[in-house]
Amino acid sequence: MSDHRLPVLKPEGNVPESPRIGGDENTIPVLATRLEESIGFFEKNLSNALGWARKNSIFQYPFVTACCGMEYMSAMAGRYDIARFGAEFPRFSPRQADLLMIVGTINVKQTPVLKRVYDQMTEPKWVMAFGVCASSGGFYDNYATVQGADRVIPVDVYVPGCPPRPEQVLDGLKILQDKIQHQRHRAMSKEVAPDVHLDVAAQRRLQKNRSFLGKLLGK
Amino acid sequence: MSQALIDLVREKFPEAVVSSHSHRGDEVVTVRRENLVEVIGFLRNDPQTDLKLLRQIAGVDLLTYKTEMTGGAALASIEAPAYDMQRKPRVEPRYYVSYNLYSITKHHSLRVRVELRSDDVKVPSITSLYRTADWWERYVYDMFGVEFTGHPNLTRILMYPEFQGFPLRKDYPVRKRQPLVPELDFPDLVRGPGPGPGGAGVPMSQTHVGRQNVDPSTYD
Amino acid sequence: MDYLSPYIPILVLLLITGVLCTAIGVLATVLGPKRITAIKETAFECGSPTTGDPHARHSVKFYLVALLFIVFDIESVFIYPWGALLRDLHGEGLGWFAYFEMLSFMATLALGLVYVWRKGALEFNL
Amino acid sequence: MTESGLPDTDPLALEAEIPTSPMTVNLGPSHPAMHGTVRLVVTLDGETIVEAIPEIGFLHRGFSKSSENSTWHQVLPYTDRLNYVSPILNNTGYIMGVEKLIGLKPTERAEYLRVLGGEISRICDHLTCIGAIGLELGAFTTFLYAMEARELLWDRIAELCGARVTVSWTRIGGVATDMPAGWEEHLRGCLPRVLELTNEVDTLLTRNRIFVDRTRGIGVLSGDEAIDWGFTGPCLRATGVNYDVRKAHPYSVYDRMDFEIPLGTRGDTYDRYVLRLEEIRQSHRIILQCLDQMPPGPIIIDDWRYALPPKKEVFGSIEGVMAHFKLIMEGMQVPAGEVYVYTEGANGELGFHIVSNGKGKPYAIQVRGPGFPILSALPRLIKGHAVADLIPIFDSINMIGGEVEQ
Repeated sequence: MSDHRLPVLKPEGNVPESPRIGGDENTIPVLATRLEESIGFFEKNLSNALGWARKNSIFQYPFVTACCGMEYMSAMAGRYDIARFGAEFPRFSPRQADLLMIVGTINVKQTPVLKRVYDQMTEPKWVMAFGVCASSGGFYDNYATVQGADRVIPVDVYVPGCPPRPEQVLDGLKILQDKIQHQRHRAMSKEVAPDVHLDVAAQRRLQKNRSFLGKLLGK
Repeated sequence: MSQALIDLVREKFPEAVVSSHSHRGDEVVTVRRENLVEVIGFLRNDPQTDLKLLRQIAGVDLLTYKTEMTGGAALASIEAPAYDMQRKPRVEPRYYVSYNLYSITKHHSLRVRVELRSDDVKVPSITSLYRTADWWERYVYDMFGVEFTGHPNLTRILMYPEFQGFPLRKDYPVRKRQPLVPELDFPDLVRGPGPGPGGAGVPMSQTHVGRQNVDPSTYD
Repeated sequence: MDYLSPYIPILVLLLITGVLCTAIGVLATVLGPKRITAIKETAFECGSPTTGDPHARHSVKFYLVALLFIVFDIESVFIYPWGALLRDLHGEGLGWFAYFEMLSFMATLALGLVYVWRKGALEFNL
Repeated sequence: MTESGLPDTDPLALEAEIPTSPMTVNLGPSHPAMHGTVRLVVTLDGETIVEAIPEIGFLHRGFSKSSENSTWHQVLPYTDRLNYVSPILNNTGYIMGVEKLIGLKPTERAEYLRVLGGEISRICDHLTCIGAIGLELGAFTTFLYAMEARELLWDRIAELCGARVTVSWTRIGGVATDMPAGWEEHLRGCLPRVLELTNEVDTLLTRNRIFVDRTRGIGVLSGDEAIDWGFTGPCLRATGVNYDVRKAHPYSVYDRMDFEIPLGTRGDTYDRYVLRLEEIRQSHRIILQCLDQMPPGPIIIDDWRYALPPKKEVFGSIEGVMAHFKLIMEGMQVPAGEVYVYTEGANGELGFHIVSNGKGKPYAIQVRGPGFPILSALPRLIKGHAVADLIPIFDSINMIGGEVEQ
């Protein structure tokens, strides 16, 4: 396995660890050690399957603004083809996109747009800060540039480079895929934000737990 | 070769020309504000000069031209404004706007300059002569706050309407950001303990990795 | 049962597609996490707040184009099976009758086309 | 009802045009065809564009303010990011401005290297523009061919300057790195392949019925109206006006190069496309002539007041260390003055208005991005056309966010 894995912290000294989900021993990411023991067998497999399915079919929303767009074109075009990792299909509507790729500098005038696009993306969604300007504002430390997109929206993967070579982008995508694989994916998880004023039918549907047929027909 | 242009302008508008000089091959003529439109109109429509292409309208703030301290970026003060109006004396004339004209058929160019005092920052607009002047004048207004009287819609072009102040003025600090969306304020992780918006001297361990504003449930 | 046997593959096909489509539909609704928020309910217009009302009245020529398409599309739908069976009909001596039958069908629609052409519904000037 | 009590059966009442209300659509900043940095509020009557209000500034990164706080040498990386599709042309433009202020002439070989790098960059810019026009009209294959050709050239630029896009390659009085060994053969080897791919795009698009119908006759602008709008470069030459800075005011070694300036006839989107295609071939000729006439010699002047001393000197002698320290810490002491230098960028005349007050940092820099005035004419170009025509017109003016909004 690649050597850029985080060092594995043994949970309890030399006590043998719990069996791993997929992969060999030294690839447990630090974050997920405790979590795996707590969820049941069925959820673990479902989470694994969903993680595998989601990581290999990432639809990206290319939020392209600046020079990184040139390297984005190279990463998408024939030679450094991102299609080999399943992330080739750019969806320009946040409804159908999984990954928000912030490609290029985010300036202060762009932040409301970025925030709105991120909020309108449907779950499960991830964010990749493509290039130094999206990660930390780059060398534009002035009144106009936001010092990193993570001051506005949470970011999952930071790809350094100004602009990053396409290989770096693919490596960033690989890291994101590892993260998705080891994330916990729940089925049937639904939450409604308090400020949403649903119409009566939708509310009735949500509150009452109805028979399977009722749910199916959406009564 | 276009020294003739300056003489032509001097001879046509003797009282309008304040001064003129040529530096490294560029001819610049400084004109009084009142007959700016007249001079540029003449330069544009006269077949002999035929300066039809308005390349650029540039603005410069001469506040710290004399007293700007030397030294590379490392020595520049980051947060404090470059020029403190109270302590240092005012500079007059403070701004100048330079109109860069070029003639495609005659292959010569001329720069017409107008100098403005800091308390009366108004220049007549030349959108009636050149249609491209519309955006350039909005750019100079947006960056320096120079009012172009008679401009059809003098609003900010690059900065957002809620922005206070004029960024390219010398007394506007480099890093003074006015965020539109409430920014998550965490110290500059990359630059370490230097003076960042979040305050200086926060040890590395307490900085976080951009995850503070995410409620854990979405990251199950 | 034997006259039905050629239809078995079609049945299997319908079965598979039916199962596949419902499975994808149900799995998507069941497995996908849903976080319904106010902003997500509003329309997406390139990241900017929506301006103008979307229910503005459009000009009627778009509706006309759709209508004309349907008319002439249905016509071609009827021509396909006719074309497929013409050879067999000719075998049973009904060839010419079927040919003129279809000609009359197309003639009536051609009449419609002429009317529409003269009426000027085809010039789609933006 | 008429007074006779009968319904008013005006025979033409049915034919009357039903009043429709125009719809405003927001082609916002985050839109694939708007290159991510322009918001266009378009008012539509059915399909026709009645009015369009562009709003820019979504990629304003404070180039002028940042360059006022960096030394003359540190401003170079900022200039790459102006027109990031052809970075070497920006570097050359800025550095020639500083050299004009100092009154200094770079070495002969450096002049040739700058022209060589500039023309390779220009081909990359035109390839990207042509690829984008094809892509956004649905011809995805031409985009892939153009990108493959650009990759070949980027490899050569990476070998020459060290980076693919943001090269920061020129220096005051010369260039940073010389041609590595065997680079010339590499370049001569890959140029025919680049031309072959360009011809492939040419055969696919130029006489393609759909492409011609989509681009011929839309976004038309006459010559003197284009000048009034401040057009320069391919968009101006498409209207037939012959203005190319390399021919009008030959700078550097362009006077020794033999190349033509392609001119359009109608000034519409199709001409702007064909012009860029033709300019690729002209740039190819210039590159070959540059390689043939390349003189030997140093690539940077030896005057340590402005040029960084070679590393051997910096670590070898006290003067080298002193010169290096002064240049890096305090920047080059460029004599005071105000100058406007203009070179032929990929989209038009790229001008730098530089003011120096004799200190180590530039006092004020304002860039004349060729795309800025062209974008201001966008409402004039698209009014009256269909929404579908907006995309090719916007692509053919090749708006690059970096140079328009600095």
